[in-house]
Amino acid sequence: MLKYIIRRLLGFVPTLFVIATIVFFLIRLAPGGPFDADRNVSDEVLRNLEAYYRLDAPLHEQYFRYLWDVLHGDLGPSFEKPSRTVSEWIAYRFPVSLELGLYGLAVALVLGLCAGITASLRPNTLTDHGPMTFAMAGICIPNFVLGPLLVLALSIHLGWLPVSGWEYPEDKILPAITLGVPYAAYIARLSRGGMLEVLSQDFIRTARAKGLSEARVVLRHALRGGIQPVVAFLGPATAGLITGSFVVENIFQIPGLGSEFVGAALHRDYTMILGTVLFFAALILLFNLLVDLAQAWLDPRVRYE
Amino acid sequence: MTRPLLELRELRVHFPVYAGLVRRRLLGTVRAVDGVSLDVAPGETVGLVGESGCGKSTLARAVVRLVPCTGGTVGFEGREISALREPAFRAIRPRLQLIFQDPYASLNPRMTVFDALAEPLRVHGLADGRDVLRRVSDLMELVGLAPRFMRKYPHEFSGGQRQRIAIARALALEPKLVIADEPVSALDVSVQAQILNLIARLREQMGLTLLFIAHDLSVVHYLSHRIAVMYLGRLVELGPAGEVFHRPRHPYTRALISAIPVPDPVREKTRQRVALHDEPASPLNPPSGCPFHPRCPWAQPRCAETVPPLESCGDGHQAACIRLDQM
Amino acid sequence: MSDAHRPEQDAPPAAGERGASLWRDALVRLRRNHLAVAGLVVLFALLVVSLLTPWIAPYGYEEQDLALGAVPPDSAHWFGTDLLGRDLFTRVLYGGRISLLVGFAATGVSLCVGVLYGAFAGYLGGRTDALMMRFVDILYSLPFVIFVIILTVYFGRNIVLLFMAIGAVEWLTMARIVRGQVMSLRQKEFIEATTVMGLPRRRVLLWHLIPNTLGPIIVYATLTVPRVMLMEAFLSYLGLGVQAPMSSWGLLINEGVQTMENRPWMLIFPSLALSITLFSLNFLGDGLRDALDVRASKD
Amino acid sequence: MPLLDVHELTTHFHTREGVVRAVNGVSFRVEPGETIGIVGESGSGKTVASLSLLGLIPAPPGRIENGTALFDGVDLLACGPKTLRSIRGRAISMIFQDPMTALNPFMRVGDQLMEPLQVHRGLSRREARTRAEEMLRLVGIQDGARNLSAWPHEFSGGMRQRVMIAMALITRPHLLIADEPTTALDVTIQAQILELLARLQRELGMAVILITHDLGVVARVCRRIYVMYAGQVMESAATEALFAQPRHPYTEALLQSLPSTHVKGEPLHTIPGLPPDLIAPIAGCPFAPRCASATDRCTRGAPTLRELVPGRATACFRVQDGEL
Repeated sequence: MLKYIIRRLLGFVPTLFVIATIVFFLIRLAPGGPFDADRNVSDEVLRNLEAYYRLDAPLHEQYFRYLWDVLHGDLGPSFEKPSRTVSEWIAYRFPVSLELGLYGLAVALVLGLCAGITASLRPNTLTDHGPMTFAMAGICIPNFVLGPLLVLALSIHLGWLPVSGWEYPEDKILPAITLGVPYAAYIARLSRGGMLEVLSQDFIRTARAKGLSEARVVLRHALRGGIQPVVAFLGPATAGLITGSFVVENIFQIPGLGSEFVGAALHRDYTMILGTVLFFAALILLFNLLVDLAQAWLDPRVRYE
Repeated sequence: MTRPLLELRELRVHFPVYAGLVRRRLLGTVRAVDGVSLDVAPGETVGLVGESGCGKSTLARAVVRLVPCTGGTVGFEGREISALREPAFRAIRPRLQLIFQDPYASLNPRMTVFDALAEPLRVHGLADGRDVLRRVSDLMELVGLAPRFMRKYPHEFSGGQRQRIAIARALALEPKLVIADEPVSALDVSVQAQILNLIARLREQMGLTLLFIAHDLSVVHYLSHRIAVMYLGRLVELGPAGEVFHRPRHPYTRALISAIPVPDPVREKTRQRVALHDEPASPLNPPSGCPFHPRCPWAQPRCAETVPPLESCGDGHQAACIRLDQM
Repeated sequence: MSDAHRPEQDAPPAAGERGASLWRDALVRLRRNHLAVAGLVVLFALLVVSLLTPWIAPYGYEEQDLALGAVPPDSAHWFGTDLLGRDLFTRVLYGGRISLLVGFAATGVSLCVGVLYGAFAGYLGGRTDALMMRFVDILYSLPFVIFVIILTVYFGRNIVLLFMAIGAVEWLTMARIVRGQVMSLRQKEFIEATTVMGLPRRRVLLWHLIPNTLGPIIVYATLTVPRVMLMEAFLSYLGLGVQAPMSSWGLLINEGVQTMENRPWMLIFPSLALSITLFSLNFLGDGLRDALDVRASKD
Repeated sequence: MPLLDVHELTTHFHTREGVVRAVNGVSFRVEPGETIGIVGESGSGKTVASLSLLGLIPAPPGRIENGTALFDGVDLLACGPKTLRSIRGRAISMIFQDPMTALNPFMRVGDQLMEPLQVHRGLSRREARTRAEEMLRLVGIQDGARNLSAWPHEFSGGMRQRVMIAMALITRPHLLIADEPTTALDVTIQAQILELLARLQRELGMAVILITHDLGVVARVCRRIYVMYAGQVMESAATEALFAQPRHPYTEALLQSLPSTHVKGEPLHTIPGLPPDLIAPIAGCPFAPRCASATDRCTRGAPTLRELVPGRATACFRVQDGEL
């Protein structure tokens, strides 16, 4: 097991290398540069800036330098916001995104699993169609519509919750719901499908033939297999929750890493883009590893040795 | 004595087994077929029996090259075909056909019966134009299906009917040798009898040579001239059908025959049975010496030492047991 | 009862001489699914409306009436007007053209790339397949949203091009599905039978493999369209997609959000249009999945 | 008094394509401690009948339309789900055809084995564990402690079927329903499992219903046999009598189509045609279209199972009237 984990961790290195390469050349070959916006900069200042950020060297040299720095854990300085290095920006902004993502995940899991499992117990009845209609709505209403609607209803009209901010516990309720609902919808559908599949299998009939109560059949015999699709989905979902929170951060004015990244992309902040991409990619790899381990733990037939 | 149509010499099919997801690592080798020599004369039907995992299906697949052989040779119509490259082999394929076990999986679900039967005819230039329609009708008649149903799809037929279609498809190419890989084991008893009769009839009508594979010895006995018994990748007994069925020499064959429940309660309740303990070893890790010795009621310590070769015990009957003289 | 020499001629259990293919069966099943049929009807109507937009839109899409400003829906402006006095109904119609175009263009590209890549990898197998799939794995760990944002840097000016580019990176799941299908088909006896019959490879690929992978491909494509449309709306919402004065549903929603307290119609109508389209596509996709009996594939 | 008395059991499936009449008025009896066999080809309704008894058919679409099944004074078809649960796995156990799918792949063998004891007898884990180990030894699996913590996928098919048997018998039920218990196994393993079932049946003194398509298997193990076709019982008789002289054309044809009962070189007897489609209602005898002895009357009215002599019944007009 440990050997497997170490092997997987080592496998991250080439993957990240390929990603760094793709993204490096992609953004460097894109039209525009980091200092285009500042029209009043004189040529001399521009040259100095470029020299300072080593932008005057040939591209391949910059590439190898960058890799060298990354290998030493240095993601470089930020062009746009020189007050901190990229690493420092990530360390400063990411905890907020992480926190938001985890709340969103909690909402998604609790809502999604409850709805999906309830629906699977009596397929094609009201208790199935009800939650599943909500799930479909959750998938079809984008969160940049849902968020404002929630704000409109709960904050502006009823005044129960704050409109925006990220300080007090009550600030965090609406963003977590807005972020979590689409994922809850997916999880509901996946867990319903997974449970239906497991419940139709022979070993469930065996369990019933043993005279077990329905609750025991569902909880002890079906659940473990039924939530497999959800677990498989958790890798991409967690990554999406933590990296894809731009919209929610935007709506509720939350100082997370997502909005930082969009700004960096607009301003061609090369190091910032690369740094966040690498960081997010590493996170995704890590989550996928965790998901694989969870699947192995849930399903004894999956073996890694 | 005519030259055999099919000659297998020390045929071996070994599969490497890998483990690990990231870096694949060789775990071991499955010796699915481990040195089988067998001849099938023109017009003869040889039955090949054995339990699941003994390698009988792999052997069939190796002969028609669905899996590569890792050792030994296959001779067909007097020439060695195992060394041929694929384009040259393709010219032989029409004469060497395989009927699959599962009639539900062996027909393309999106092609009508007509398409399925016309395809091999057209591809190999055996018929064209209006001729195709006539040939397809003939083939359907031949296997006992009404030609007016040729525009139907496989899922609209029953299991037995699908197996008829599959047989017709194999016969469309006018093969010399047909290998039937458990053609009736997925079917019900009453349907099984229909298909067995059909195969027997076609064999006479078309002068087919047949390698008939099954796990049911009574089915094999009914159809075959000679029977070969396989255990863990090796032949353990080979001989005339009646001899093998009524006077088995190898302990495994004896056990196999005595394990078949006979639909005759009087005989069932009185006859002696060879009880085997345990289950077959894994072909990934076969036992030393005679592959059957861990389950054999007559085993001696020396059975674990050497692999016994097939030895003659009269009248073309051979068995691979070091205690053959005492059996 | 011995009949060895008289071939018996059985009728198949389902009588009738002309067969019903699996496609026909699927169509019958789909027609029983009312939600899917409704989705199909709505989509068809949307398609017709977007094609005819220049003729049926009551106003020009850039036609401003600054004096009027933003008014709620009335008989002259069914969906109301925006801050510049532009007719919202007209804007939603034109926005729909862009959103649908983008959705189908990107899906088309992703379909081509994904099917070819997946079929190739699955058919070749072995080392090539392992290498090709390793590359897919690597791209999978690239945060997709981020990748798309980088693409906007390139193609920000041309929305259709941008979405063809998005299609070109959104093929990963499609490739995996197709590869999985091809791999499992190769194990099937009817594909092995083509080898035994000595059929040429091209024929096997065209007549046996591809027709049998079509079901999952259709289903997945139907579900890709709404995802891409959502992605467009999301980019437009961030200000990275369609540029004014062009409109798309995402852009209109963005404008609506900014004034939702006082002019809720500006948020509600474009959101409704987008959501109804997404509903229709998803219901149709679900219906097809059931009708074609495709195993649930995760995305 | 019989242990189980099933009368006129009728189970239909209400599907979109129509009503599938899987079981149509099946009656049979099991005396304490005896082994009966239910034989039939696929689609004959033998499995649905046994699942109906324990309330295990998927509902919807399945529905028990009619019938009674008295077991120990309780009507299994009419009692509530709670009563049925207390009978399942305690007084009546069941084993299934495919040992590869019948065990829960997500639970250790021991946990599954101990479950009936914990649920029905309220034993503690430790007591249950000891009993489970004993039970494994009884079905011929040594090294109980290690095997209890193994996963099902680590076992071969034969071993899994042994585990299934241990699990079914761990509560010492009065009746075991074995639904094609050896169909998925090789013959040598089948022989072992049948031997094991026969031994346990003697030792534990339970009754067994053996459901199979294999006439050889019933000949070996059962005292009485019911032959099913198209959801009905066609013939019932003591084993020896049935094989010595079948009294229904279907049974006769079935026996004759076996390769093992046949003279080599002659064509096998076959039953022409196909089993009936159970969705379309059948007017007369369901076997009539395939029957060589059928007359007009056979397609007009449906024969019922009638006793010829005590313990011997057939559902054929012509046999009942002494014409055959």
